[in-house]
Amino acid sequence: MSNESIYLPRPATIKNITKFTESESLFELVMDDNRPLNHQPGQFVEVSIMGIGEAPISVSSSPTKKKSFEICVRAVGNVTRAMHRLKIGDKVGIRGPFGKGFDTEFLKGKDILFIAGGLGIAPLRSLINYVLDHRADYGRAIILYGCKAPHELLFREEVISWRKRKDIECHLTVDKVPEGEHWDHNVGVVTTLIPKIDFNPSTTYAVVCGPPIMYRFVIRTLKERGLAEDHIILSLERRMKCGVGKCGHCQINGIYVCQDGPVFNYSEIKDLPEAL
Amino acid sequence: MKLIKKDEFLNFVDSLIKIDPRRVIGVKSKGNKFIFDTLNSANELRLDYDVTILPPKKYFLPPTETLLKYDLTDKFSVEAVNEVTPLIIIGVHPYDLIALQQMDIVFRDTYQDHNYIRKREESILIGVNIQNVSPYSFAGSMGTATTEEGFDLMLTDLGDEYAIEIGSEKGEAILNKYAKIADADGDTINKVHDIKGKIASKFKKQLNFPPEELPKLLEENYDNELWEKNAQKCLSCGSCNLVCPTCYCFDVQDIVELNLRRGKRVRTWDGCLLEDFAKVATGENFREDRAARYRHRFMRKGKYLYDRFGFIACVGCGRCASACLPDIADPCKVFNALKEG
Amino acid sequence: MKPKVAFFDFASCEGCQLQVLNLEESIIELIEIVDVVSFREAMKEHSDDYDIAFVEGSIARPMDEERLKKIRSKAKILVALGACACTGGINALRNQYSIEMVKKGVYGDADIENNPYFDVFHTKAVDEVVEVDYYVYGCPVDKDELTKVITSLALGKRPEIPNYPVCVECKKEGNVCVFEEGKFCLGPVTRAGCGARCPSNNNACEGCRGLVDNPNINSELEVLQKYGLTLEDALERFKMFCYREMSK
Amino acid sequence: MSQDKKRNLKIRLEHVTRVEGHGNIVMDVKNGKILSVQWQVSEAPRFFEMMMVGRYYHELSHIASRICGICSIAHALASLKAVENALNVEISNQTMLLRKLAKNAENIQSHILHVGYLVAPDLFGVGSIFPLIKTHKDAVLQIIEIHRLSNELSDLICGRTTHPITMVVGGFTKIPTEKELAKFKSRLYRAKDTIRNIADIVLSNIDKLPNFSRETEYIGLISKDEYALYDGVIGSTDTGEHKIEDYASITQEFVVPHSTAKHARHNRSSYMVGALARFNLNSSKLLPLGQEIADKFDLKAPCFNPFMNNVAQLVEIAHCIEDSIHIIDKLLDTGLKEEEKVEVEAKAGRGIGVVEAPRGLLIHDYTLDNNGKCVKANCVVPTNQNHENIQKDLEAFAPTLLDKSKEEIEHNLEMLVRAYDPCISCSTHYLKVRFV
Ligand SMILES: Cc1cc2nc3c(=O)[nH]c(=O)nc-3n(C[C@H](O)[C@H](O)[C@H](O)COP(=O)(O)OP(=O)(O)OC[C@H]3O[C@@H](n4cnc5c(N)ncnc54)[C@H](O)[C@@H]3O)c2cc1C
Ligand code: SF4
Ligand code: SF4
Ligand code: SF4
Repeated sequence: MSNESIYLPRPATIKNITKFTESESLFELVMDDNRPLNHQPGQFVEVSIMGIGEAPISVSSSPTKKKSFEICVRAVGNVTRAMHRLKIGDKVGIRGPFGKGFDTEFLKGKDILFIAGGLGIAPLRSLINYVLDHRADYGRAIILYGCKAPHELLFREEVISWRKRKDIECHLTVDKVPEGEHWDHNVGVVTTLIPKIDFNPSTTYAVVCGPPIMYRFVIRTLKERGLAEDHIILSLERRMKCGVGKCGHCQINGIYVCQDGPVFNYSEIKDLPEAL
Repeated sequence: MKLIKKDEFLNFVDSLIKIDPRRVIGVKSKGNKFIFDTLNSANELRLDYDVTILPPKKYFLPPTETLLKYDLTDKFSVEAVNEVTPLIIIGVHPYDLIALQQMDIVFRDTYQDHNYIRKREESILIGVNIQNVSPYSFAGSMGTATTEEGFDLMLTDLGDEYAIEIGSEKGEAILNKYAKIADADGDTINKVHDIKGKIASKFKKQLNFPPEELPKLLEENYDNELWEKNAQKCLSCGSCNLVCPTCYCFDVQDIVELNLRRGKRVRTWDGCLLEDFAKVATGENFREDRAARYRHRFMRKGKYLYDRFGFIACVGCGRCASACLPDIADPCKVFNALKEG
Repeated sequence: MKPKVAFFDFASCEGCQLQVLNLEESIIELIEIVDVVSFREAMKEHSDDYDIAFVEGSIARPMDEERLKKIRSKAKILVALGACACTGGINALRNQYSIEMVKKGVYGDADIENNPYFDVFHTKAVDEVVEVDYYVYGCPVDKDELTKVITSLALGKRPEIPNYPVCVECKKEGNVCVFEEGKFCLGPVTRAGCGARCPSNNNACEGCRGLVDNPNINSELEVLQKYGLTLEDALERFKMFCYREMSK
Repeated sequence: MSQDKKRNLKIRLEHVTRVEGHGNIVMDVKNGKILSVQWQVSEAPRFFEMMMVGRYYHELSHIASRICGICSIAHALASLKAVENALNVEISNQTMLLRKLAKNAENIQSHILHVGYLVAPDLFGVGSIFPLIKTHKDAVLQIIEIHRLSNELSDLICGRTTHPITMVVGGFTKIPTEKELAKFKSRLYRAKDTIRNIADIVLSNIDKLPNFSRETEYIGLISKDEYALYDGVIGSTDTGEHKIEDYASITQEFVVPHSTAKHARHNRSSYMVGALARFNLNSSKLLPLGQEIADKFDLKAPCFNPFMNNVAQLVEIAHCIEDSIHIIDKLLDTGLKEEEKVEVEAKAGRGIGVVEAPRGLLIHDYTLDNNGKCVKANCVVPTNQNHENIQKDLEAFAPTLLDKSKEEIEHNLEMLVRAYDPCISCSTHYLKVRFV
């Protein structure tokens, strides 16, 4: 192995910025050395803004898109806020990709039920687009996507295009519709969509990502619908300072989110009291 | 095995200080305690110490260490930093040598952390067998009171002279270069063997069961009420983490000079007992309860790292026990209490 | 654009502002990255147009309260500078007595009733009067931390101020714990950021940076007693700099 | 502007800048006559007496230092001396020397801050030191060099530049190493030239300081052995030598309604303390470098021009630099050693501690109970003693300015106040008050 520091980020340039909401934008990045990221859907990169810090962010684009990759960032803290002040042409540092993503080989031939809450759509979109780019390899693709209010919907245009496609099903919901906003779809938390769809538990794998509180309810509802525990795949968030299994922050009991995850099979972690 | 007269040993150390390009570190006294510190003269060495305030990990994973430096006037100009000062560290006890071997495994696992590894590779460790036992230590029952590896040289006090075990070529080389030594005969070898055999029994504090049982014991006691009970007194001060030779968690921060032109990314020691350790930007704290954090440390020591790497990550040095003001951090006491049920 | 910065002082020893001047040569860099538009201790010019206001000192009178509110209304970011501003600091020590007692004790029977200069109330920290965005703790503030806060704000970043106790930094320094030397340290519940200056100088931490967000006071009191203080004396220790937090 | 007999003028200088604390200058002129001119202190009173009462003797110096961030070492020292006086604690020669070193460091720090950062802008006709960084970078860097040196020396001896940590009743919790001290010696040597340069810069602009004199009384510590800063008896240019215990009869304090700070008088209606007072009382004991600087400015005792206080500060910086070198020599000669902790026994008693703070005579007077807790505290701080002298100077100075523009009058009045280097935080610490 080379003597290169595992903490040294490589430069990447912002090619495009799509603003979704006040606090969420999609950044399209190209590595300055033009090497493709070679990530798996579900993996993350450590994004550096020098002088500010570093944050783990899921890659939101499919690896089938080779020349560039995308990350969807919500401004909540130092790095993520600073990210939103950057302009096209600015540079960030990238380390990674890190972690264990979705097993695209294993999922081949399976029906996939994507369940995303809020920003959870970001890592799932990578897999969704991967599946769409290899559509023939996979069974049904059902997307359930919920957010707090209509104006918080991310990837709006892409979601609309998903809804128009015949080869996937896409259902949307919002927690509530504030006055003055318009909404044609379901109202209620994302779990309320599950009973409305029809799937075969033996061939279906649910892929879930959302805020911490969402998991417990979604899992319970899925189990009620007869889905086996090992048919549920989750992506988890924890605090991270290194991304490479050293700093200790992302530990869930004995496992490291940055090494063993962020994607887990529910059956692997269900007995870990700190997981959900 | 070699032999060196004590006054020759002092000459040896003084030559290292004066001639060898590496910096010479040794155990010195500080108040009534001991520390690893730069030696100015061999006379400062206190090889009869019981335990040091901080373990030698501070030289390989420094309390604050620069990982990167960068220039903000450029669009992207970042450079990796690895400040390596080659060291000769004299007087490391076996439990600390074993702890360093554990750290080696962690920092070499999957991703090679060269900031740690290079510092380790560039240094020489001269161990010493324990002469005085710290009242807090229970290394005897952790199997860490003596060691056959992990050192470049290993000293045993024989009265007028030290026996020296050679652990590496590097160790042998400095010995040949700077020391007046003799070969040890069979008698001496037996004597050293004897001395080492007796060290473990000098520890008053003992774990009441073999440490191999720890992973299972901890697993079964995840919900033991002892965690909650002890944690009520926990100050969340992290002292137990920071003084531990096998704790390595760190935080990373960017620090920018006042001119906003240059900056550096540094890592500093962190500890899983500190309140914000597992807190994320959205405000969620994944280990919010004192008891959860308190338990986590013991689980790490006796189970989590064992499951991952195959070693018990407590070497029984007792530093945490002596650093913990409410006196709840002592692994020996906690493990024995769990065992008793 | 360089942020415009102003410094203001209320009841205090001005030692925290002094730390700005104590930046020595770095002041030259400071004025390159920010526009200091008001700093009465050091400059004559004054402007009411500022982005960041550093406020030193605690608030003791209605007239000070008014001045502070005006500052708040003009500042985009308000930073409490030093113990007096952050927690009331040592000035809050007098809050253990009633206003009547303090006034009587100091002014006797003199007629000061209608003189606004003398119209004092219980010392308040800045955030008891207006909203505070960031705190720079310490009596006095630590220069390095002050630098960190200034650079962070200039970069548009939330300054990372520790929420862990002084013991953390004390351990990093490799100090002999002062409890072992018969001293009584508040380090285990006091917010770090000072580099454990007092213990590193063989003195007990007096809590000048205030308490961490979630201090285990009961355990600290037990520790102080275990090492030989009476409960009463242990509680007294906290009054020096943590009067407000302890009276909660 | 020619003198206008009909001139009406209202001056309201709120919060005089470049001084420590909040003070106002108020002047009313009607028909060319000064109706009133007043120095008001508007700083919030801080009631340190109430803070000290009930605290243990070993905490008092740490509370006392918080009276003032600029002269925290002086307050700590006066406090320690008072406690040691009350509890009959002897200090070692080493402790004494280290304390004197700390005292020197603070004197240098405070004076260079005043002359370099607060007064120099007046000499160059700007509002603060900041523009000077561009126009006179060399001079500024030399000022900073002295400032940094003194701060780092305080840091080394006291554990911190502001609010000392290591100085405790009977000794030090931590002492510097000989190596560290030796390093400072060479820096102090270099500083000798630096202070000469700074003095030359001030000298070439000395015409910016108004030429104004008013005879008054000067009070400060005096000693037969040395230029008294750390120890001595009280001296007056009017009445000679007085015992420390008699301080109350010398510093007769009183309260005025327009000020939250106390005023004081002794033999006349007012007196002055501080660098100029010390110079007037002690100039024969100056070390050569101090004398050299005084000669540069032709400063001779007695000097009655308050503006020359700034020059006296420069003289003291030079003196303290040289004295510090001597002290370090003495310490290195005998060798520094960790001393046994002095056993202190708590008991009832009263003690007085005096030192010369940068701004003048400072007295702490404590009464302790059986447990060593403070039952009564009184501090007489320098700026209080100067307030009345500032007032009297204003009254004498203002009439000489009436032919100037309003801005110039304001500027001159401010300069006068600033020359005293008033420390208002100190003066509104508010301890025991007697009304007269
Ligand atoms: C595997 C993984 C994938 C992720 N993917 C994405 C993604 O695709 N998109 C995305 O937007 N995010 C993602 N996140 C979350 C993202 O990493 C965090 O939001 C980010 O690290 C925040 O960094 P920051 O520097 O902006 O915040 P920081 O400023 O560093 O805040 C982080 C920490 O600072 C502290 N803190 C923050 N605010 C405060 C405060 N007000 N007071 C006190 N302390 C505070 C908290 O302790 C918190 O842990 C992912 C996280 C993980 C682990
Ligand atoms: S040292 Fe003791 S009190 Fe401090 S965090 Fe560890 S267990 Fe808690
Ligand atoms: S847990 Fe405690 S006893 Fe065990 S190695 Fe760490 S510090 Fe030593
Ligand atoms: S000296 Fe104080 S801060 Fe340091 S470890 Fe001991 S209790 Fe904590």
